[in-house]
Amino acid sequence: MTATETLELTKKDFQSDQEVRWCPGCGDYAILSAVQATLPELGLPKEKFVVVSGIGCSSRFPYYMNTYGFHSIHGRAPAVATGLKMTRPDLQVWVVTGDGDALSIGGNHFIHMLRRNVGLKVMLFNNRIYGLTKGQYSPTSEIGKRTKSTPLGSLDAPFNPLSVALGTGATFVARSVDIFQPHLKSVLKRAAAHEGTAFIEILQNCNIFNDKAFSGVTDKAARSENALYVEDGKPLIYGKENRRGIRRGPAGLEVVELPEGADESEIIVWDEAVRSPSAAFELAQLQAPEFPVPLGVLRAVDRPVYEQQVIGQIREREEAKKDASLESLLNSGDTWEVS
Amino acid sequence: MTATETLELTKKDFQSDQEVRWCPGCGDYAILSAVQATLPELGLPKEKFVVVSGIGCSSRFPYYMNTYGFHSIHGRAPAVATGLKMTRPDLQVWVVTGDGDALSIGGNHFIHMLRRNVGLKVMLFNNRIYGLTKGQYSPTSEIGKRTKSTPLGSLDAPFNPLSVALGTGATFVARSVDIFQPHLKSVLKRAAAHEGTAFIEILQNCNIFNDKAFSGVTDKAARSENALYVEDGKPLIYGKENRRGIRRGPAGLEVVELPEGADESEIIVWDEAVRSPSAAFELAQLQAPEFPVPLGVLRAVDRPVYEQQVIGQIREREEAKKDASLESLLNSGDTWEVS
Amino acid sequence: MTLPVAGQEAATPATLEKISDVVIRFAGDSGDGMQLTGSQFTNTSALLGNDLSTLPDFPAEIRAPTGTLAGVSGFQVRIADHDIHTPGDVPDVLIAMNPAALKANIADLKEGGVVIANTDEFNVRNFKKAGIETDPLEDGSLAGFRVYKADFTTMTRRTLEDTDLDTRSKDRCKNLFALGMVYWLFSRSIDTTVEWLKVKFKRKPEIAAANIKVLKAGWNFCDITQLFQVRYEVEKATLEPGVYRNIHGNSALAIGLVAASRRSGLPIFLGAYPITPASDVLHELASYKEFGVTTFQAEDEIAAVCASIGASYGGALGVTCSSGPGIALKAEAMNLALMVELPLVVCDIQRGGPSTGLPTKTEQSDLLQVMFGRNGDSPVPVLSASTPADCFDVAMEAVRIATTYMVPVVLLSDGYIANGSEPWRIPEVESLPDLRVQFHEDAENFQPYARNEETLGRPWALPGTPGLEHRVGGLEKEEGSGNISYDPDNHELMTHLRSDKVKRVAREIPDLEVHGSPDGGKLLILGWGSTLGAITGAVNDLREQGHDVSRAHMRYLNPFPSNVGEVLSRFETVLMPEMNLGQLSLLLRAEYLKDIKSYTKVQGKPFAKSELVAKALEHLG
Amino acid sequence: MTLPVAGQEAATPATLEKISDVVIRFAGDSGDGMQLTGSQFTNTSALLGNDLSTLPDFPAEIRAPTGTLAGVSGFQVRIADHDIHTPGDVPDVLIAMNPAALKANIADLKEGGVVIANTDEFNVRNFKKAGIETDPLEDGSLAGFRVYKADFTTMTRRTLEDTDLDTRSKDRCKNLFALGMVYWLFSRSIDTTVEWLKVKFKRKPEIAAANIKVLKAGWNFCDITQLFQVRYEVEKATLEPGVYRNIHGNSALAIGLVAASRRSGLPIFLGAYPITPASDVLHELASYKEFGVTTFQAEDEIAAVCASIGASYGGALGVTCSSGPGIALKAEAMNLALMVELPLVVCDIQRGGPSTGLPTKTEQSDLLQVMFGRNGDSPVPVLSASTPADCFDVAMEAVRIATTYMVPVVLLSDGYIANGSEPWRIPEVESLPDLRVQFHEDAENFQPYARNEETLGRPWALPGTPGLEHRVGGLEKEEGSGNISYDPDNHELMTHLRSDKVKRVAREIPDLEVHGSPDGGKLLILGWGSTLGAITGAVNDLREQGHDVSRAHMRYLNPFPSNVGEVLSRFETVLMPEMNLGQLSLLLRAEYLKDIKSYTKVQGKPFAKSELVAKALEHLG
Ligand SMILES: Cc1ncc(C[n+]2csc(CCOP(=O)(O)OP(=O)(O)O)c2C)c(N)n1
Ligand SMILES: Cc1ncc(C[n+]2csc(CCOP(=O)(O)OP(=O)(O)O)c2C)c(N)n1
Ligand code: SF4
Ligand code: SF4
Ligand SMILES: [Mg+2]
Ligand SMILES: [Mg+2]
Repeated sequence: MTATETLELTKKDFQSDQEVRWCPGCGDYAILSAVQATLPELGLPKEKFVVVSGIGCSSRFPYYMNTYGFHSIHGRAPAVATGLKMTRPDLQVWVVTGDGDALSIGGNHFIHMLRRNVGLKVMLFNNRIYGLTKGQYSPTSEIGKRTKSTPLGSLDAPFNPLSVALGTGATFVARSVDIFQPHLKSVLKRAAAHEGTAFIEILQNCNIFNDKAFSGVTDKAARSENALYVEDGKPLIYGKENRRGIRRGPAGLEVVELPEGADESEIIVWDEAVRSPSAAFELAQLQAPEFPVPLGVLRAVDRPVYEQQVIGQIREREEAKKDASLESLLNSGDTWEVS
Repeated sequence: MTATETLELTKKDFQSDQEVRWCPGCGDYAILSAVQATLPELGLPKEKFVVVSGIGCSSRFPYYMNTYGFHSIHGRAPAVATGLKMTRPDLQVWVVTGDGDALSIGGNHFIHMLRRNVGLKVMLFNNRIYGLTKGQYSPTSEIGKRTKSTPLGSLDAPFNPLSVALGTGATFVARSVDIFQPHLKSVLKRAAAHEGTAFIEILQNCNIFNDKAFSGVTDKAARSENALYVEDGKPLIYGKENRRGIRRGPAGLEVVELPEGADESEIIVWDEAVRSPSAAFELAQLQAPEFPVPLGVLRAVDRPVYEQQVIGQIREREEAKKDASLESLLNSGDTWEVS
Repeated sequence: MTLPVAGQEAATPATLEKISDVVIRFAGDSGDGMQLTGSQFTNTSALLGNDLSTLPDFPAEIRAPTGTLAGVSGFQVRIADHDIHTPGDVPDVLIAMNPAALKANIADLKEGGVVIANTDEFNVRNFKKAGIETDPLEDGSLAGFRVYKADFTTMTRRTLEDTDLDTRSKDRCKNLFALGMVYWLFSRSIDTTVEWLKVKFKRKPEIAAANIKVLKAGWNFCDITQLFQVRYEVEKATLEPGVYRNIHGNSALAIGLVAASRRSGLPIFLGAYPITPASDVLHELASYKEFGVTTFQAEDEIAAVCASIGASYGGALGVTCSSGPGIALKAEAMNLALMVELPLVVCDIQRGGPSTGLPTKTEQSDLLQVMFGRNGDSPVPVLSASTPADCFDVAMEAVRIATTYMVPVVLLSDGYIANGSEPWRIPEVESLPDLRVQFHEDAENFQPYARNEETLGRPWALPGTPGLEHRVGGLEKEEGSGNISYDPDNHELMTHLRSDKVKRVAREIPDLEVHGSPDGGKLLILGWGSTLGAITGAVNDLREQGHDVSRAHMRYLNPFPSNVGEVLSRFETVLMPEMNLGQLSLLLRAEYLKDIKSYTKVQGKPFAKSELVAKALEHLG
Repeated sequence: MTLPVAGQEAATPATLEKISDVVIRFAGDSGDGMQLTGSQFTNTSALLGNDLSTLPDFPAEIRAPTGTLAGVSGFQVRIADHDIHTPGDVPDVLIAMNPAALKANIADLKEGGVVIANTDEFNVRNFKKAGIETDPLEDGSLAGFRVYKADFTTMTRRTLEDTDLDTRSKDRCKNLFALGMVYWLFSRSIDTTVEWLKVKFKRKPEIAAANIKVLKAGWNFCDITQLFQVRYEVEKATLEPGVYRNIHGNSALAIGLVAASRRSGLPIFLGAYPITPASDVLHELASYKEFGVTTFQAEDEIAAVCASIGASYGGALGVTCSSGPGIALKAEAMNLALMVELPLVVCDIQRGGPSTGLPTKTEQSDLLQVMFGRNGDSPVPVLSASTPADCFDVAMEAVRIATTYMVPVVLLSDGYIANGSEPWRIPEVESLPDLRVQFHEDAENFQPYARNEETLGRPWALPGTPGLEHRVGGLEKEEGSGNISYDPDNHELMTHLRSDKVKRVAREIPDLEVHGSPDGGKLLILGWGSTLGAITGAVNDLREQGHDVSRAHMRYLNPFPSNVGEVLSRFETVLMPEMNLGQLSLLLRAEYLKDIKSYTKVQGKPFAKSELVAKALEHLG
């Protein structure tokens, strides 16, 4: 590949010939579009991309990408992708998963991928519902949700995907929204550049089974009121005309009103790269309506990348034992000759 | 049962007739002893206790308890126990698991049990190794660990069990040490009294495959130097002659030296019951040698208990539909008669 | 039925004609409400007393792009004035809501059959979506059929002209227009559907009103225009006297479990993880909390079955329900239940495999998985349901065996049974089997692995019972004490006991019944599960034609009824149709060394009666 | 061997006697180092050129309480001057380190056999732990045996009197004292063990020195005291010329995989989760990083197999390895590999089941699980290894089939093979099969599900190859394009293709070979897997006695070699011994309708030759 070649890639190059089969209005379309628009800009030839998914509406994603794709089984995409990336570090591997796929059946692979820091880009389409199986509550559904499987309301407290990720020691933790296209694209680019596991929770509307689940941040009005765009090195300021900020009070984070000309020195200036995950964890707890909804990259730190370490051990060993041959292996240990 | 009866229970009543088959010197003995000493004091008759375990050295535990016991399959104890507790809330169910059992193969059930807040008492025997399969590294083993499966040293960053638990929204999170008997017993008692999921990480020595893994806090000298006993309402003070404390600095928690007569007002006074898990999460990050090792109950908050809610819905519905009969169910919907 | 050929032009008043049997298929876009339309026609017919059988067919996507072939959703219903067993091989009538629906279904339609098409949708844009070059309504390709056209959409909009609904909402009513037409054609009243709409849209009366209006409009349209020259009537079937309802397989299964709970005194605990086509069992049971039912939507299938085992350990009736891929995940835990010898019912609603396969299609290909898909020698009883209503009985029987023998039992159903429906004669509660169980309570000489001499079951001793404290687990147990045992002879003994226990079930299950020539003959068609209807139809036809063909249907797949070997030996040829590559056939061949002829169909859809007739004739030579 | 009876008292110089075959069992506490002692004796004998076979046997607990029956660990080795096939039915010599070891093993000892006991441990405390009332060395219960006593512990301590070691460390050397004695008794030099100790304790020279000292002391003790009147010698076996090494089954498997990697040019990726008795494959492969091997200790078995599939997708040789319970968990993902048609090797080192079962014992009871334990019709090739060294060849063959047919292949081994060892003639590298594979690279008309006409395999097209971008997954695929397809006929076609692909393997595998009377006869003993040794021994004995008995052993369990039906038809009776309830027997009966006589043993341990002889004689009438 040469730089010129890659420069010629366009969004169209990433669209496959398969008919897109999500419900009209589904948030998945917007995410697909953002990804198809972002990948051409990464300077990699098309054949170097692989999209690995589990099962769910969201997991149909690979079929629509004109890249290599693997639609695996429910919950197991992180494991499939881990094996692939460990042996093929040259590929850029994107994992697409849903809130059920990643956090219900796939919860274990999800947390282990994060602790290992495998070089994967992970998009969790969180619609707080099981879409493909037609609307049961998911591990991110709010308590009291009435669904087919919970006619009187669900009783399980939901996971906060960001908290779960931070609890495992994740090195890159971000959140964006299906229809916030420029924001989503910028987060995707950040993820692409991160070397370890880059985890993005994408709030996604399922207009059939859980419409407006995120209207508290996606509605026109709510958006300007409740979206807190977290940016490295910038203060945590949000709301209409940036009139609110987040500071640390004696009992934890607090919202402060910032009238024109107010003193902003108390407002937390975000540092995505602190070693301890505590600050990001604290920020991730914020929820509407009491608090704004943090969006953007909450945490991005460098930690040794799993497959690089694994391959490093192999290369080192190959180097140290250059004369290892199949013959020497077969003949290792105590041998004797019969003639 | 009458109070008198239960008062008569002794440690011996909880010892089964099965030969204890751990390696001589194993930390599991101390934990068994602490549990057998604690249960008689809980005011419950013996038949009300059930111990459910997975697979591992630690998971042999039920055989040695003269209570009901279920030695299930690897990683699944939380799921088995959840089904039991949901239908039999009258039982006090203890889950025994290992670092491999709970955090490797059983990771998913572990995190879901915690988010649901099922009324189970969970003891995770963390020896940072797979004991029963003779010494492979576990998800809590430190990086670089040389084991049979990692002859050149392990590469996976370990989980911090407390962080994982807090990331899921756990309501009771504690840590103790196999051989710190009075401390362990007091934590067990606290767990017994907690209504939701009570999670205790117990640092346990595997003298065969991972001896002295916790010597940084268990050795005589280290103990007085590095054990930070976290207690509700008390300041975070530790070390020889209580000469050190933990305060919040601009970049997170800090150790301060406290010479005789020093001002202790900056030292954090622990509150185990704050709604946000952030403070506990921050504390859980502390690790020797830079920091002390927090022991005790880091978090204990009330949240609706899963099985109570589940049963509540059923009872409510039974109440509301008192006249529900099998006959009415069979005949529900549109029916017609053929004569 | 054979609809008399009639010109579309003539406007003479329609004559009423009695027919005994008709197959109707509603086909349209996933968004067109075909399942609802079909169900309404079914219910109305059921209440009229017809015998009936239904076959829904929907795409795997929630909503594939409108107008495409992938998005076509169908619902076939057969109604008759006599006892029928299948939804029919070929439709007599096809309602096509758009060109894709026509294209996807026309090949199945009976020669000379009726097409009712919504002409509004037959335009170039939709032809393109459906991959059609020219208008099939005009290009002569439907020459062999009788085609009736109506502008459903236009008519619907016109009917609702003076309502406040937006166009989209109006257009959503157009299936009711079609339904109205079909009601008219088959001389049914619209009343049942009117009542149903009122209840369904209780909170949206304007929607209810609009739908009812359009339904009537469809009916009236036929009445006024005399589009059809003939109207048909299908009379009541002469069913056994009793009270009936129309029931789907998954509903019957759920209700059967509740009935078993009531008759046993054990509360149900269902641990499940959603999966097509099993999810409805979870949904339905979740709505029966008033019967003390606990449903637990677990984090995965493993947790689901493990929680059910935990519940059984505590004295509840542990049940888990899934489809093929989920059952695969439950294997290890099913073995735990087998080893700790606790009752458990595992329902497998089979779908097209392997792997994710064809999630919305039907198949019988999990039999060998449930028989053998566990490490070690690990036999479990396996039962299968053969019709939607049969699920009720099989569910109760599964519970009976599980609690009597202290063993996990597998119940096989499939997508065809699960989503299909048929009239069900509602049983009297008192006539249902008594499933009461006795928990062990006597502490004297208590042995957790002592055995009942008859059943070889061990005592069910619940935690909480004073004096019975004991331990169970997945390691080999010493017979009697239940302590861990590594003794070689004990392992052999226990292995045989676990196997014998399952074999004992054969002692008390009914013999395999032969229909046709019970004393034997030329050809036996042997089936299991949802092939029952097609086989029954085929054998009836063949016998009417004078052929020496019999049939038998197996409900018990492990163990086999005691007389099976003997039955097989009575027939020159045994033909076994299966929707798999010959799985039960393999088991029977191994057991009886009889050269069973396997006839396989792995297309994600049931056998047609005609296919079976043809194959049988081959063997009859 | 028959050791001549000799009084213990006499102190005349020992005579040297040649024997052709002896079975020795070392037994002691888990902490006594019996595995090490046995292995050393084995290695020394191997280097001397004996043929040999070993059978370790250890408790499931890491370290059960010392002195108890549960804690007894054993190692049996048979050495011979001729070709042998099993570690022997009954030991001739038993080394008992304590009363529990004696009690647990004495029943197996040959009548008149030799017991060498460590009298230091024969005290009241240990009798109690072992559940013994009186001293067996004194109470006459060993009357039928020749008992030699020595104070191993005292002697060891005395030997190490002037070293700085603490008592515990000294006592740890006492197994070397025993080993020294046995070396003396069988006229072997201690040199190999001395060298080995020096290497093993390179970093702890004082430990090495102590062990060597004690080893010599044991040898000298016999030499000086003339405890034994006779010394024995077992001469070299006349093996095929070549270079040999002693090899364990799991080692041979690991090395075979590395060889396959080298011969195919594909890097190995092993995804595994530890489990007895499969873990050693992971351990061993983890130490072969210089061969480009990647090992991944996953979070569970599901992740392990999924990661291996991911690696295969990327062009590596994906392998996963487990035992029964772990294999159960891999079922769903194995089906994914089958559906996406990627190579994968799944090794199942079988152990006693079901559920957790008997983790450290052997069994052949996963055959039906690996054949059928997946949803849908999902055939995969299944191979089995029959001896430790055979694992090497079978591993290469599994890789060949997986990459040629683009299919997951199951390789069955078992605990007996995995932990047992035998001399292995090391092959020349050039003689190993050429396994080179061709990745697809041509973008023109690329079809991911186009098929090779011979093998029906699809092209292996790696991500990263320009122009071959395509999607795979678990939903049914359209033949050729690989796009999702719900078409009924396509599903049937693909189902048959997946099945035919596996059947095609039969075209090129060797015929089943009959040893004995190839043209047929009275009795054929048909086996598979680790029963080979016992069957071979039994058939040899029977034929020597003049019986018309033949044997054949199946390596390919799916598909069967083409001539199997024909072979079966040539024998009046076919007897099939299996360490399960008759699993392969079931498959053969179903396929060939031959009344195979199943002979089952489910005791967690291999058949004894004598058992097979007895059973065969029953059938010979
Ligand atoms: C082993 C297994 N269990 C269950 C299913 C059924 N299933 C498919 S997708 C899904 C959940 C989908 O939810 P989510 O991951 O949130 O994705 P979404 O459809 O909402 O995008 C389930 C339960 C399956 N395919 N495989
Ligand atoms: C399905 C399955 N996979 C693997 C095993 C093997 N196994 C048993 S225990 C264990 C790990 C034990 O480690 P841990 O949970 O830390 O317990 P410990 O022995 O250290 O107390 C493993 C891998 C098993 N029994 N079942
Ligand atoms: S069901 Fe929901 S998530 Fe799935 S495609 Fe439709 S709108 Fe999207
Ligand atoms: S191996 Fe370790 S954890 Fe297991 S019993 Fe022995 S000392 Fe304890
Ligand atoms: Mg979702
Ligand atoms: Mg451990």
